[in-house]
Amino acid sequence: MEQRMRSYGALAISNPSDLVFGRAPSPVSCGFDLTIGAGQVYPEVNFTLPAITVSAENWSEIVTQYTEMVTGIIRRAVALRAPGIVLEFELLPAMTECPEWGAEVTALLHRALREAHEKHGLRCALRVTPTDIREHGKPPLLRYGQGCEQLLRSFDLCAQAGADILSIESIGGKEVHDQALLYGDVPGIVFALGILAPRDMAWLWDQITGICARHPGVVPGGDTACAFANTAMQLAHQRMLPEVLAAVVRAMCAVRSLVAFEHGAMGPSKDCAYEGPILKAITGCPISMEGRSATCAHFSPMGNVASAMCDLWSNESVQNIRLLSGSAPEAYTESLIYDCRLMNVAAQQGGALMLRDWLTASDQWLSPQAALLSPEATLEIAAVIVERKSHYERTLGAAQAALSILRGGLSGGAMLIPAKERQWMDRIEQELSGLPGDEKTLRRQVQERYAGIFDPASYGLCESA
Amino acid sequence: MEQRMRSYGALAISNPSDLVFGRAPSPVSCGFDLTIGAGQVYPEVNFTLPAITVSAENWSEIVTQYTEMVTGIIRRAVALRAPGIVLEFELLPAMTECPEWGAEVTALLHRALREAHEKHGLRCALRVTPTDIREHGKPPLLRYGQGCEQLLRSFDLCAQAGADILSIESIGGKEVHDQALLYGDVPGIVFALGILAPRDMAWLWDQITGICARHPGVVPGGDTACAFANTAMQLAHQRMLPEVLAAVVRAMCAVRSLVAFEHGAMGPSKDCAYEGPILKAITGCPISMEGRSATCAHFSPMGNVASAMCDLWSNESVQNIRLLSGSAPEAYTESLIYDCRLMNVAAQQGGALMLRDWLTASDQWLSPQAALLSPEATLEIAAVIVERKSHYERTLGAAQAALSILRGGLSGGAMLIPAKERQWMDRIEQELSGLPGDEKTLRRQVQERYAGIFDPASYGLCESA
Amino acid sequence: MAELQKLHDAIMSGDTKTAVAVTREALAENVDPMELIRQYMIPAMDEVGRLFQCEEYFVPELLLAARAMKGSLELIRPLLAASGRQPTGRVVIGTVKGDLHDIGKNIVASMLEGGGFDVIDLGADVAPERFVEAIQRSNANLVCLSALLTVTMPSMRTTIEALKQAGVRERVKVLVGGAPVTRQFAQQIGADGYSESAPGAVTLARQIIAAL
Amino acid sequence: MAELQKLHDAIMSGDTKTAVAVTREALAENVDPMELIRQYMIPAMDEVGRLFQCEEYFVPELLLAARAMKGSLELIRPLLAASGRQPTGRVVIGTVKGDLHDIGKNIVASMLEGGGFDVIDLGADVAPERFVEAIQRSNANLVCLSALLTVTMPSMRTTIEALKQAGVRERVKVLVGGAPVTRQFAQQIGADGYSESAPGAVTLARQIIAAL
Ligand code: B12
Ligand code: B12
Ligand code: SF4
Ligand code: SF4
Ligand SMILES: [Zn+2]
Ligand SMILES: [Zn+2]
Ligand SMILES: [Zn+2]
Repeated sequence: MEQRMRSYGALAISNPSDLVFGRAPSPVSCGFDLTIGAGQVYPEVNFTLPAITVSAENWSEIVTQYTEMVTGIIRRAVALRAPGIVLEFELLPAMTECPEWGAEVTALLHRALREAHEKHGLRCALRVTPTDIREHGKPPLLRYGQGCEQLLRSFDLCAQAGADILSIESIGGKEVHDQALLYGDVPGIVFALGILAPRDMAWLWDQITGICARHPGVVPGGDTACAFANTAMQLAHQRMLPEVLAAVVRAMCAVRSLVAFEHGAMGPSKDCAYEGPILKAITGCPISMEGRSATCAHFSPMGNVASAMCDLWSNESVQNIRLLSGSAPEAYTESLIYDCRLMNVAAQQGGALMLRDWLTASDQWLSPQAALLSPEATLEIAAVIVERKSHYERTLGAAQAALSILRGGLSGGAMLIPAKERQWMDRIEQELSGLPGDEKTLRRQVQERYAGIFDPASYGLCESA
Repeated sequence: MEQRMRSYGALAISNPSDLVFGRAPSPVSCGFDLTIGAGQVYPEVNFTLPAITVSAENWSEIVTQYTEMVTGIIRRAVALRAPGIVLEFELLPAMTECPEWGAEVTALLHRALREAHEKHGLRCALRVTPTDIREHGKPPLLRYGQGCEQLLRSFDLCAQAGADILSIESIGGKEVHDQALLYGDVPGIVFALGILAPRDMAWLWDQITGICARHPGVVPGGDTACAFANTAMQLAHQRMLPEVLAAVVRAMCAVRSLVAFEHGAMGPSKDCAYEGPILKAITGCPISMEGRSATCAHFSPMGNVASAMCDLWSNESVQNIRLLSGSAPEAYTESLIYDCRLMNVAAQQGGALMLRDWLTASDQWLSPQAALLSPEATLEIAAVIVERKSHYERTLGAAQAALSILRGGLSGGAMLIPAKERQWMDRIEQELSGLPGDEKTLRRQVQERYAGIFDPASYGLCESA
Repeated sequence: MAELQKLHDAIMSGDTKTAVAVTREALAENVDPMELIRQYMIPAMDEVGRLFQCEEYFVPELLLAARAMKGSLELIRPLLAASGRQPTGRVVIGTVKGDLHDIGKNIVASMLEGGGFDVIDLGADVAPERFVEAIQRSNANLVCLSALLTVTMPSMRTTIEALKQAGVRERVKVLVGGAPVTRQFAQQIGADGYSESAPGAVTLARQIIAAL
Repeated sequence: MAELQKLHDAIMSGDTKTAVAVTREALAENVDPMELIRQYMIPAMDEVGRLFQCEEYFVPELLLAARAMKGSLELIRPLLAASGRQPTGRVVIGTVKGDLHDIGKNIVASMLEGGGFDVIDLGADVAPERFVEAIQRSNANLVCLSALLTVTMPSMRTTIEALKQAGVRERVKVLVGGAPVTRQFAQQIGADGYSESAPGAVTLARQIIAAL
């Protein structure tokens, strides 16, 4: 598997005017006649169950629910003449623990898409995302144990059952990150994101690309820093953490999400990875993003700018409940399609960059998290990452680049943030500059504080520590 | 009251490049420091109860529900720094039948807005829309009887309780139109829309502007052809009626919705009046529209183009249910705010017309209903209306203009519609051209067919018939 | 002799006049009314339903056909009643209390009529008692409830409870529908069936009657 | 003499070391432990809670303060227990079965601890039996259930039923929370309270304990 290892020492996209929605240097073809990143933005619809237990007794009801959802989504795509669509099936934990269940739903969705393609010519593909259930233990065991086995088996069975793209929201390093984040412990955060997470990602993505290699046509999509940066984003959203901390965490996370690509991922990256544009700039692979039409799943301070560079445009997740119009999955499919229509028409009429810039300007300085999502900020962070070698150095560099972008916004007067947030910026900056230059020293400094919380063997850290 | 009567013999906006979102020749100032149509598009959020009976026993729960909804909506507007917002409270039937209930909720919402304005400087206003409950009887009695009395009292009490804008979705002529529509009876449709409806509108809007005159600061907003054109739109959406018929009905409806302005309405017109752009071109008053972010309420073949000329941008209606992110009213508030951000940034950077044209192009030829919503089509229909004198002639003219626009789209090859729909175009065209030049003759021709279904006295038709 | 194929065609094209004329002629010639229904009228309406589902027909075509069918049936029914034969089923339909939306309900009613059901339409804003009364008076075996407002959905439950209290719940099957109604809601309130469309309502009604 | 105001300030600034040191000194000087709690510690945490709600403090400040409070309390508790005096309330908390989301639950737990409650945190993915056991063993009077997945919300109902079956439902009040949970859902499953935020959870817990 080692031959798949890629290393990114330069940007795939270095000119800001090439970093735009709908176009990626390395498009991905998959599913039924769909090519992602070759000029059009397509909707990616993700949908989930309402309040119902996933169990054997309920299984027929669950199958009915998924059938209803996919029927509604396809009906809308056909009615609105969508030029293409991706469906994402995010397994629920019980469906990964029992991989047959996940595979059964995958097969059902695959059949529905095939039929839509045959009957209506709808170009489409199915992304399948098993749950990273390795976190069950305390500390979580990542490379062995039951959770790990079930997870890998789930990938395998879903690939066989008709998945076109495999993804995951992996959690290596999260056990440490959760606690570090809540206590605002910057060295702990860097340890989790710059040392632990990349080690797990490397191992895990070798497994996933290996599975894809055994199932021709199945694309290893990408990962997301959901467990890290989206947790921080949610906490900032609830005013539990400073927005500036969430923003800096996001930038750092790009390094660990990039590891998927180093180990064979080809995109589209996961929708909830707001670090996606950085990945696109570095790898040239297409990305999925979510924002103003993911209000079903979470609120966001960057609803518009999130779409500025996307290749798929997602709703993140919506429950199968009834709205006045029809089912919520169908409703959010419609919203995504209209967003894509606008982007595609603008692109077709030569206005992609203009629309991208409006989307950016409309959010950019209203929140620190949005400020990091502009094409310029993206390239700045991406450039720092490719300049550096180790994951640890890259993580530090990304954090510093993020802070300097925020400083720029503040000093130019474009961005207004409360005094409390500014204090945190100072604090983060100070702590970062106090970190050692080499990773071993940091490990020694924090290891004790997090002893027992993580399993060194799960990160290949036993021998070398 | 007669002195309020205005007649529109020319267009307020005749240059297509003046017909754009955010700007209207006659802006409306109302509520807490809000001016509509003076350069910015604001969200208009409409929200309603989930499955719960409106009754005295449930009243405290209902008050809690409205409190929750307005709290969530304002929280989102403040968090996203919306430059302004309009709330629409559409009374449910039982709240109009018992006008005190409607007034109580109105007062509650008014207080919440006042607080938001005081505490956060949020510019805002409250639109209140009592239910047109005059339709209870068979045939419905429009100018007298209990329903009518309750309705007028509801307007009065809501104005007193803090409404800033009064609107209604009036139903005069609907009893005939419903049946005519379902049987595809074109003369019956013209009778309902061109003769009955304008007569009721004239009477009703004299009442409403009279009530506003007694409550200084309360603006008579506008009406909507919901009961006519939206019914047709829904039926076309379900493939029960041809889209071309729904499109032609929409154009005709502009004439009857214009009557509100002839009798004192000042805008913003109602969100669900997709005939709004025509009203804006003729009167110069600001309009509210709904589309791609009203997927909570209905699906639509014109989600983008609907926003091209709006001054308020609405979600039509959303139930208070829980999504993964939070409450659905809060979620849709966010979507609207992002839509408005984009439009306002584009306008600010001089790109309003370019964005308007992309929004238009992205839908225009994908459906007959969308085709009538382009700025050019709007002006074409509006021009025919102001050229003619009687409501009857105007209604016929609007229908013919609509058909000629559709023909243009077809012959240029821009629009593809199925053979079945084309047959219906021919049929509608034929029937229209067979209609008599004067309204009396038509009345004689169809009156028997609809005898007993409508009450002539309710239309002032007894003496003259 | 009456050209019976014409009856089929007249119904399909919504030509009430011809449909009634052919029926009258056939009955005068003592054609078995059941044969008229089974071989010409029902197949015509089924074909209409099929065209509607394939989106070849719109509602106007459908309603005109249903009207033609109804015209013929009005001549036939007294004969069937006299011979003790039942129509397919007898349906009481209405929009529930507090709700005035009736277009969907009207379409369902017309399609049921077109499908050979005997339909008693109570209109809109129908109180539970009125449903009970209608069932008692008519010996209906099917009740169809429609609601378009979320705030009137609870009236469906109240209506079903009223049927229980009046002791007629066992005599009828209850179907519910309307835009905000869901399969899950139908189950929760103890309805016997739900459909999201008018053709679906007819199919369901047929299945239920067949299983009686 | 111990400078007690320092205890208040140390808690507010999350300085566990100082907080513990001052407490130890005070206890050595025989200051009434209840006075320490009532006059310095609880007011400090209340102030922290207030700053948090005014968005002056973020979670890190809050958790550090709670940790300092906990450090002091650990010295005091044995004395209180010995004198027979009870802490404000004893809470069993956990994320329900099938659900691994624990951040929200952790914050609620920390804030309850900061609010002077004795908190037994069972972690995430907690089966109903484990809640029952913990209540039986600890004599808790409050149970807090958290769920973040729609598909694990039904586990809240199951857990409450398990409490009933085990005969401990009457001994405790049950609070529920987590992003997908609503006030209505809490009512439906027979919980005693719901709050959408951690500070709200503390307020609610206090009200409930006060009313016991
Ligand atoms: C047309 C319409 C009106 C017309 C009604 C015309 C009429 N005679 O029915 C008018 C303008 C009068 C009106 C008034 C109001 N309306 Co209205 N209306 C609509 C609209 C746009 C379309 C409804 C319709 O006719 N659809 C077409 C038919 C064919 O579809 P259908 O009814 O769903 O029926 C189909 C199926 O459901 C099924 N079916 C129906 N019944 C049954 C029964 C059985 C047994 C079965 C098996 C199947 C079945 O088969 C049918 C055919 O396929 C809807 C929007 C929507 N999304 O539905 C709003 C809507 C229902 N109205 C709404 C509102 C709020 C109102 C008012 C309160 C507005 C106001 N403030 O004045 C009033 C209330 C009137 C009242 N007292 O009930 C809201 C309801 C919100 C809520 N809280 O529930 C809606 C959802 C609009 C929205 N998105 O906000 N309305
Ligand atoms: C962070 C996160 C994760 C992290 C979890 C980290 C952790 N240790 O908890 C990771 C990445 C591991 C994760 C995994 C998954 N997640 Co997740 N996750 C989230 C996310 C983004 C934030 C949750 C969070 O921590 N919020 C911050 C805390 C502070 O808020 P909170 O939990 O709501 O708590 C507050 C209040 O609710 C209240 N409260 C909480 N508990 C209690 C209890 C009581 C008694 C009271 C009174 C109050 C109260 O107080 C708290 C503080 O104010 C949410 C999105 C969202 N909208 O919530 C999704 C979300 C919950 N996850 C989701 C999903 C689908 C998953 C996965 C299945 C994804 C997958 N396919 O792999 C897995 C399942 C894991 C499992 N077995 O449970 C979906 C759930 C969809 C559904 N069907 O229900 C969500 C909603 C995201 C989405 N929009 O799609 N997730
Ligand atoms: S960001 Fe959203 S999609 Fe991604 S793991 Fe978190 S909850 Fe799931
Ligand atoms: S269009 Fe919508 S808002 Fe208007 S009356 Fe109809 S249902 Fe109500
Ligand atoms: Zn996701
Ligand atoms: Zn509306
Ligand atoms: Zn409205």
